[in-house]
Amino acid sequence: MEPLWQDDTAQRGLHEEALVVDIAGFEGPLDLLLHLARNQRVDLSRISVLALAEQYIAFIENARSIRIELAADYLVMAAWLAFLKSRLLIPQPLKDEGPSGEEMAAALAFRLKRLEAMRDAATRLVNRNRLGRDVFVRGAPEHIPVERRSAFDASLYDLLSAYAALRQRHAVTQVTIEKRQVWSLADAREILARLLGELTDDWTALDHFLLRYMTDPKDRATAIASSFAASLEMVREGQLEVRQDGAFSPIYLRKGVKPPRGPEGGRT
Amino acid sequence: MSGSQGALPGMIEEEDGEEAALLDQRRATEAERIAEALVFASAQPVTESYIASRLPKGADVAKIMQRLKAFYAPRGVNLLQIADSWAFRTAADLSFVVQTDENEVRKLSRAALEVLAIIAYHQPVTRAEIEDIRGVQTSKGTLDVLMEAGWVRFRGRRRTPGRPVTFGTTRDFLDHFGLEELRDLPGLEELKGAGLLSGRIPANFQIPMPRGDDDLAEDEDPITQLDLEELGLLTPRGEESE
Amino acid sequence: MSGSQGALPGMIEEEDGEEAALLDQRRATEAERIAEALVFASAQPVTESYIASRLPKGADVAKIMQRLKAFYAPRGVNLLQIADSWAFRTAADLSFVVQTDENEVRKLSRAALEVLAIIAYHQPVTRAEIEDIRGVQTSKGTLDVLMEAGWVRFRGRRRTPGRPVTFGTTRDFLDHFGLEELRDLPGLEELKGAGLLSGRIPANFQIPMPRGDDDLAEDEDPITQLDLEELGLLTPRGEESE
Repeated sequence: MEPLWQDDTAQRGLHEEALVVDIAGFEGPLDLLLHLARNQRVDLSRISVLALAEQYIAFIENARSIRIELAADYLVMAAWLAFLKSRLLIPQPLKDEGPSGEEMAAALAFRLKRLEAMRDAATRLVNRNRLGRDVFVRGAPEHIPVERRSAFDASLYDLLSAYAALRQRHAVTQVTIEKRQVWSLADAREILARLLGELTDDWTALDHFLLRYMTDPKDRATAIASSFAASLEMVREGQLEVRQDGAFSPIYLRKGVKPPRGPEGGRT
Repeated sequence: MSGSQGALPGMIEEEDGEEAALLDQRRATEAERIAEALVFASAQPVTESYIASRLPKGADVAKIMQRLKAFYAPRGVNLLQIADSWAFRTAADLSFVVQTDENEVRKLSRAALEVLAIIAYHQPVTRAEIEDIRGVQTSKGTLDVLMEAGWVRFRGRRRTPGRPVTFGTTRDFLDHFGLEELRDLPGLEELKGAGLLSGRIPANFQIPMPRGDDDLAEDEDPITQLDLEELGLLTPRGEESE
Repeated sequence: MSGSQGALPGMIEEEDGEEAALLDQRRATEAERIAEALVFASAQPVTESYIASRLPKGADVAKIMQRLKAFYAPRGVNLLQIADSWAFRTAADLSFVVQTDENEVRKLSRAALEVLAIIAYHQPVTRAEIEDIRGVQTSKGTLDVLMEAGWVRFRGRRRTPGRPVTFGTTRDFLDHFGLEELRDLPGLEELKGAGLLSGRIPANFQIPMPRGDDDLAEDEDPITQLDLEELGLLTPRGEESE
């Protein structure tokens, strides 16, 4: 068996005294979740999603507490899981308010199961008898059958890589170093757009989870401002709808009615 | 040999049945020899249509190839079908003798391997779908490596808004992993049956909530902080089932 | 290995005759399979001593090879002895099937690939525009090669001073590269996503969406017979430079 992944994170219990937080070995939040799920030592279809959410959030909070920089993906997932957790624990305040905690949990478990299935498939694939390792071609071929009408050989990949390399070479590379901001409008927009994928047609109060996990308390003001501005822009484009029942009450989001606009943009 | 328009109608009439059968036999053997030579001479798989184009008119290529396949099955060199093509390959059980130090197989990163599997099982698949399954952006170079290896290709575009490009695997992919066709992908049927190859959650896919709190009845209390700690600490019962 | 034929004399004594014969038979078949695979996979003829080194101790290589030789003699592929080595070769009487493809497939040069890609993405495009994008002069031979391959055609003439000829791709181009239509060519995001374009590109960098149709652009005139003749004169064939 060719090991796909050196599972060196196995002993890294979350309740140990000296907690080592290292997400370097993980391929994104789903991977981390899958790893945590495996530690539950049950079949994925019998997993405790709630416990899993707890573990993940604890993991992320630990990472944040020792000031490890986490990719936005991990934080978005933490926000979503915190939301899921609240859905699972607290009776829902509004009747018409979107997917139940159970539905959300099932969706997550499905994604985990699917990822695990693909990982298993990859293992089985890579351990098959492979050409050049277990099975061999004719060492001294006597001819190459010409099957194409064309007398020239080139693949689409050849063509595209030649083009891309050429254009790249000639592109005027002017590097602008952006001022590092904690929450630029673009950041906020990207994160919102990603969360949008998790949203349904129903109102969802996601914003305060987002803020809780995406920012330090001191950055909260800028985060609120940026994400609110970004959400307004997305509302204008029809990708998002927002609702607020009163001042300082939670902001609800849901998918807009219009599909995302094409890349033409209008401006030149 | 359909109808009376055989290559040499005059001759056939002159001969009795036995001789005709002998001639047929000789023709079949000759066709087999040609097909054998064509495929044997090439390191790459040879398409059945190309073989057909080199055989006498009316030869039943499919049948010839099946006969050859059976003939070589017990031998040290096997005739394999790969998609619409045929190739001779050493028998897999002899890998230990044939192996030399030069035989190096491309080592793929874990990410690349995962992406390859997703493309193989879900094709045609868009990049967004791959990322949805993995829950992470595909890093630069991952798809590049797979395309350069000749295992993955641009297939076309999805007929949905935005017309995203779709990816699929190649014949070289089948050849490399010893697959006759995509249907031979290990576990494909089970995965399909379990609904794990579709984007949507299958209807029968249900996750029992821990401690039945999915049906929080009116006479039940919500879970307390204590319960939570317990949940976090305790691994749910049940044995390893993988 | 010459002389004593009994592979393992000690064992044979212990077993009764029939079983021993069966075992012998199986051993012989296995040795044959190994020898076959070794010779097949090797780029050079394989020496008998090398084959012997890979066979179970005591196997009679000379006899095995002779048996294999006899086995392949009537087939489309023969096992030949060359000095003290062995190799597979197409049966001499079938060399015509293998050798008819003397027009070898040529690999397209880098320059030709670039020009072809530019024509595909930027069509209708003039030669001056191609050179502008590539930053170098395009040699006559490059376009000739692409025309010869049947992938590039004259589309029309640009309605600008000098009325330069515009180039476009052909149906054969789409067929060869497995594209349904020109719009299937990946765009900027997709090239980036596949790792073909790196992240370091200026904001105003664009990949054109190729015109999918045969219709002439607003500033294009159709090519006339006269134009073609003129062009034929203008393009001296030969002097393939790439």
